[in-house]
Amino acid sequence: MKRLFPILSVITAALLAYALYEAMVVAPTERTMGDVQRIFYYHVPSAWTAFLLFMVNLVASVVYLIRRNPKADALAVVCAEVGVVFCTIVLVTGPIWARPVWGIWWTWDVRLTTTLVLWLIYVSYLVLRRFSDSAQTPVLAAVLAIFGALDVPLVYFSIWFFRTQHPQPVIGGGGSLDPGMGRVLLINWLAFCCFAFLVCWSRYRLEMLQREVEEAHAMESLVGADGVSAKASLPLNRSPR
Amino acid sequence: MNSLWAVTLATLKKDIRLEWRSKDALNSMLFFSLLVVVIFSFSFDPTAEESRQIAGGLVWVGFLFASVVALNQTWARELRNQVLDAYRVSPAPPNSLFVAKALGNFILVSVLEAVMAPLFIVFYNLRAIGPAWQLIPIGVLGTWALVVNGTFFAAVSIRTRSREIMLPLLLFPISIPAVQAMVEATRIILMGDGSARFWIVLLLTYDVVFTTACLGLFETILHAE
Amino acid sequence: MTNTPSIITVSNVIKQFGRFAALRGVTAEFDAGRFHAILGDNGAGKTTLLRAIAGLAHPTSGTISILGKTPRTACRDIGYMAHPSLLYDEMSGMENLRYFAGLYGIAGDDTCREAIASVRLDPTLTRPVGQYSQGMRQRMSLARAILHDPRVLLLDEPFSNVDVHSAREMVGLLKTMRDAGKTIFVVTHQAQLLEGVADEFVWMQAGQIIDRTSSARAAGVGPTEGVQ
Amino acid sequence: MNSIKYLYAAYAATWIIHVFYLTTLVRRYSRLRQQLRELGKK
Repeated sequence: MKRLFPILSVITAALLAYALYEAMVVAPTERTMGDVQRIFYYHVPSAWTAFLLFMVNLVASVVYLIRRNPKADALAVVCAEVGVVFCTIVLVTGPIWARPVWGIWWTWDVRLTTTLVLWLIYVSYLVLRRFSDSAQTPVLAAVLAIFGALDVPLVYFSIWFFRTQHPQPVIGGGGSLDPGMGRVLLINWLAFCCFAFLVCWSRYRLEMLQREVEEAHAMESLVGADGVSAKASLPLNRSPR
Repeated sequence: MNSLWAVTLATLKKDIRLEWRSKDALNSMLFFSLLVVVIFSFSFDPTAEESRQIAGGLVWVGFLFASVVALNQTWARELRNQVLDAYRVSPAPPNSLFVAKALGNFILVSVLEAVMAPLFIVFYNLRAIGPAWQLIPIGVLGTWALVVNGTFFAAVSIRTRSREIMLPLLLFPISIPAVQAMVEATRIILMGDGSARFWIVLLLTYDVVFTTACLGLFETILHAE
Repeated sequence: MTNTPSIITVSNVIKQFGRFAALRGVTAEFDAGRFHAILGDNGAGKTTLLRAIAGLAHPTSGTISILGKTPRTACRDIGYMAHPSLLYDEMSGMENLRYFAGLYGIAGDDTCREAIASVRLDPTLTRPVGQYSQGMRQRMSLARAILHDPRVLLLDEPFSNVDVHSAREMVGLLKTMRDAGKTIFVVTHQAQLLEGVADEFVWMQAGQIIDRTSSARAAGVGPTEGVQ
Repeated sequence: MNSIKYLYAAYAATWIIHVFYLTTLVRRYSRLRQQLRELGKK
């Protein structure tokens, strides 16, 4: 396991570099939008990765509620946090793309807006995790994750219908992708998925370390204050973890 | 099933009686909503034709803010003297507590809307061009949409630090589609601008989905400790 | 009086709140029909242990069984009284009990009236509970806890903030209930009040049970009584 | 077209956000290590 991490890091770095080369050089230039369309190769894979991470978060949350396995909860936190990072990138690169192409920073496009709502939901998820008392946090957060997941399709439909009533500039989509573009997109997605996996792995280890420290603190906290008797009996009853 | 309804009714009756004796939630909410209406009419010129366009939004955002005040009060009563623990150690079904609280809030927020709506109508000189009767199902479904998740997330936020501020932080993102549906439906009817059917169906779906989710998960929340 | 050995079994219970563990591996068996006093300093984990037995707090790890059931499924056998009254201040005693009786599926006022009378209060009092004296409120709270005639009674600090007379009256009530066959747990830091009444004194420190004695004075380790 | 600078801006923004996040992870990690060392000393 320990050896795997650096190997994977090297592979991911190479993959990211290659994907960047593909996106900048190999991919054909889009006719109407020009080079700026290449943002697509970062914007879209980031979005897909974020959605994937949120999906894993949902599954982990459900598993946690059923099994009460702390590892599932740790996985849920990790995916939510890294997902929010990728989601932020989507929301930042989206307007940077929209500005030169349509002359506006933001458009209430279905996908972009759904992503925004998703981002809001998961930010509130992270806020909840921060502000609740630790013993109950995992349960509350898992429940919120389920509510968020139920909300997303409703958000999508409401914005989709809203858009059909209020015509606005149409973003991307439509028409078929140039096969060259599709290939580059997939390569980039693969690269970003590997990258996300690495980040999640590190974050997961960090989470586990943090829990270890908390547990050590908890088991230690009263010993210093209360003197000998508690200390003497501590090793006998200490949990085997 | 029998005890489910018995406990729900008893809890609802108890809540109404307590509210009637203290009236703290009702009074603070009524005054708060009056302030919302007045401030909105200062901020958005009520005489302009454009304010008709956004009136639907104003009404519902006003209700949303006012109901957050109410929802924060819901569980405050149960936390005083830790009475909630007495419920939690009893064999009474958790969902009875949830349904009673949600119904109680529904009544409270409806009263509030009944007071606020005429003020909006007066200040903004509103009249419906579309079928006005449809505002009733929109009002009922929309209020339930706010209240059902509001009651649930108020129960979540009492388990956090700084609980008063947590409720809107959790509730608003989830409520976005419901709020959009209420606002659009109301706007369509006020402007006489086509059919509000899609939005009413969306609201209904939202209500069904989240009522089910709340009933399914409330026990988990109540006993999360 | 049936004396089944160990009505409650607590095994290796840990309750962690973030960087703080209120219980750090508690293992104990408690006999039925006895009066247990749980003693210890503030923060020793007494209240958390009681809440865990009542099913209000889930242990981070470890198990608790009451009559072979989990605390949640055994809830009809448990009466719980906390330091706060667990009553609605705005309602009268009878109104309160009527509501809580409903939660246990008990209909009719007779049970409530009996419960109030058994703690020597007047069922016809119409004053809201918020205007009771502390001693009266504690007794009304006890009436709520024994409403459904539980076999196990868990009480958290029932004597704090009340005058000595009320405290002694409360002890007397609990003694009668123990003699009627109930198993009683009292968390307190006023051990001297229970000397000669409680059958067992359980000493807690730093989230663990450090000693179990039959007299409050015989405690070798543990805090001096009545510190806080 | 001058829009190429938007392309660079977007790519740069992506990596700035990633690097920023990774930095916070590293900082959190070193803080935990520190605490673990202090715990070990006790």
